[in-house]
Amino acid sequence: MTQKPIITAAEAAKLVKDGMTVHVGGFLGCGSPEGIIAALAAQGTKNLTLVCNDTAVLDQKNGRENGVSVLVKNKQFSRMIVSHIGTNPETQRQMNSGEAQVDLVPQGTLAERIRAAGCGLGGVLTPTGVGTEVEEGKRKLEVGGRTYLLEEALPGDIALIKAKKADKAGNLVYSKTARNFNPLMAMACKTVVAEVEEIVEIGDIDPDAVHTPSIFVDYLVKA
Amino acid sequence: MTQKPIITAAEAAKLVKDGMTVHVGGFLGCGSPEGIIAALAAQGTKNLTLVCNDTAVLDQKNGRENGVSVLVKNKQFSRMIVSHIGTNPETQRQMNSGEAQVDLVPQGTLAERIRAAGCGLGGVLTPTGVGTEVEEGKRKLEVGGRTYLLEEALPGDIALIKAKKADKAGNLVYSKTARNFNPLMAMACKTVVAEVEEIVEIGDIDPDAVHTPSIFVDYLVKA
Amino acid sequence: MEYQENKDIIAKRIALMLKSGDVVNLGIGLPTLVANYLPKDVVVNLQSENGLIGLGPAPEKDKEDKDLTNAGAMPVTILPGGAFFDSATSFGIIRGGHVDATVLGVLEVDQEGNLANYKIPGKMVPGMGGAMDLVAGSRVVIAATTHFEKSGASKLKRRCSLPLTAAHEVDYVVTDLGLFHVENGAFVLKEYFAPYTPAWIVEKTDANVVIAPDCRQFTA
Amino acid sequence: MEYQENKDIIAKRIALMLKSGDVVNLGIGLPTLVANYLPKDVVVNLQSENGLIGLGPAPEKDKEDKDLTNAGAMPVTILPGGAFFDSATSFGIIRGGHVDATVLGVLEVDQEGNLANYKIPGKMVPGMGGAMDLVAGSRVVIAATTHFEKSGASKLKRRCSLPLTAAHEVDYVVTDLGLFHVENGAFVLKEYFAPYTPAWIVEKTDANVVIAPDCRQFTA
Repeated sequence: MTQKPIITAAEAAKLVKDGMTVHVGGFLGCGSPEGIIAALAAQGTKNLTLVCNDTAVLDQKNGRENGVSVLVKNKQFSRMIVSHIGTNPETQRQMNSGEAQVDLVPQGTLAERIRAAGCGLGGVLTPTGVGTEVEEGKRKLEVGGRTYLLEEALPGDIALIKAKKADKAGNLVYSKTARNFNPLMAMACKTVVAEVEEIVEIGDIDPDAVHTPSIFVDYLVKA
Repeated sequence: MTQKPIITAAEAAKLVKDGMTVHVGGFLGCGSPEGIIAALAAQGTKNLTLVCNDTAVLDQKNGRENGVSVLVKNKQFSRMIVSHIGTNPETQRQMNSGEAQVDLVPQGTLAERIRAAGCGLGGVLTPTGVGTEVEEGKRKLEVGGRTYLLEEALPGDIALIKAKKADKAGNLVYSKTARNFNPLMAMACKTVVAEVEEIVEIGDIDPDAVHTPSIFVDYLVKA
Repeated sequence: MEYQENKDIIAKRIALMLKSGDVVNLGIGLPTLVANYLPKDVVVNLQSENGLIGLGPAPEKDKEDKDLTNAGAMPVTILPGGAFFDSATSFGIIRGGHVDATVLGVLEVDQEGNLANYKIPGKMVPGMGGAMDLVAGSRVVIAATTHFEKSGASKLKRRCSLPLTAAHEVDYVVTDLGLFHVENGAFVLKEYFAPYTPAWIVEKTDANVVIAPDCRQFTA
Repeated sequence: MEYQENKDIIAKRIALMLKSGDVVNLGIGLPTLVANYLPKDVVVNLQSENGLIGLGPAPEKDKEDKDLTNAGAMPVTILPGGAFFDSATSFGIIRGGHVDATVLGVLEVDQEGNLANYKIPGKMVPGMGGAMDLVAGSRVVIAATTHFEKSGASKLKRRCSLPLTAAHEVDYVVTDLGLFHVENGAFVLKEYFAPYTPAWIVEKTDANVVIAPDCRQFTA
């Protein structure tokens, strides 16, 4: 297998251009690529569309901040497609003031829409959201007598993900609940940058234990 | 975690009743639950609907037979939903003579239909088959200017699958390309029986290395 | 009779609804308390939608693992025999009917089984997170809630006024007054908790409450 | 000029179309030969749709692993850095555009880029296996085929008469006469293989063949 370039967090941030759709791994900050996020904050790129489970934790009282919350604070997102913003009051403020568009998507629907993009599916039929505000503007289809919403694929320009370990070919292994959306986003974006805690030699990861095959990963960043 | 019953292949076969839809793992016999299949052949249950990648290998000249081919030979299937029958001339004969109904499904579509059943999705939109005979009778939808076929979920009554290793709770680890459809079928059926080469204690499998979580598995059979 | 909020009895009663081997998702807050009241011989498989089955107790102080949290971002542990998975598989488990019971809090629940718990327009919009999938996908949905709001209004409604989390999906409502089964447009009172009486519960609830023929008192 | 079937030149020419790092799926039969002609400095990632990336050469005799086969059920090996996955992920890779090139055999291919290779009604119905997904999903689809049937008819057609594997998906056709790019309803001849000449190829092919302005001879 060919080797993947190992770049710095700052170099990774440079791959993110104004106006791009950026998928960022992590669940309330657990499993987020903190190094690349910090570099992207320093770089200041604006007008991004975020795809992420949530807008992470911004708790200024207790000094607790993680994940993409710094990018929200910097107003680097003009749009956020997420399932939860309850732990980041700044997202809520920007939504209410109209400074940013926030699209709230059920978490399982978000996961499937990202996966669909990665797997070349136009979308999936989910029962989630039927009879709620979520169904507004969506096609409804009956299958086997049950009603489903058509939820469309959600691809991205670049995925910023976090793994525990990579080999130099780019095979990834995640740790515990830090896995979450990371493997899905790795399939769904044109460019994929993985921040990893450890880089091992090709052949050091059991092919049965690989979570994300190397072919999805374009660049590695050492955390 | 609670333990799962360890039963014999013959006891597993008894769970399969006349007229059931049976998902059987394996790709041309690689990763098929041979012990349970042999018991089901001995039991002789008829009128089954098979969901499987293929009808395995039946090469009487070279004495090569594996996977579900013995069940085809026994005429235990009245219907087979598979992607490939080219290595089993008996399937082709039964199809041509009208003894059995054979539905040929593109392999990736079959995988997604099984996964959809396991994941509570009504179906998926795939570009595969557009403009071919496969589109006949199916709904076509446009997403983002591209045409997709709606392919519906394909659930089963019982899954007969094969894994390398299980712990007593039912967590499964597959080996190499013997993985194939097995993890998908484990999610898609009301009852799941896994034939495994090795049964280890609870706690002996790294939770990050589990391929099929225990909650999907109802019974274990020692191969 | 005077109402006294009592979250413990809600958690205690729900704990008795779960069976060994059940896959269970407990929402944040009150539902989490259910785990404390499981009978010793009942071993349930707790699922956390951020990607694990086999959720264990909180770790000891300084034993926290940054890579091991629950859906509320709190440090947790995993029991032997547990497993981790990605978010698509996690919600495949949920949406696919592999979760036997989900227990979650409510803002409002109505006699049609509609549930509202994710949004108060113009006021609180945290997002639905995994709640919509959990309510739509779980085999049994148990709403766990104190019976009354601070204002004194009952949270059990004729019709939810807030945006719904899911329509017609709630099976049981357990409050600090009793256990209700939702059927045919009514909250059917199956059990009442002392000191409250069925008649008092019917009177104080602004919804269609029907006393089950076999309604009985439950004592924790 | 007399036609002489030559599968090697097809495989040799296709091998030069692949770049280091490409993810490539080679169909059973003639396409498999392509791997034998890759330049030493070109490292491609071979995918096998039954669930692996990093396909290696056949194992030595008696080193076969029953759990490690290719999509044709033949024993194979995996290279260091390879990975295994289930069938949904495997076809996610294929359908999702993560396969840079797929090389597969044909029964018929037409000037509209339609491909037929899975069924001869009433005669041979092996099933499409993974072919429909591979042709619909891969970035570049390369049809590898001898130019003529045994009957002498060209396999390159104006319009396929057999059931299609996929519509309008073929990008290149490489035969033992030359390399064609499919564009605007024509087989555009980009390269011809000696001893055949462009004029002869046009004459012998029962389809719209256009000689590219920069058409050149390819010598293996």
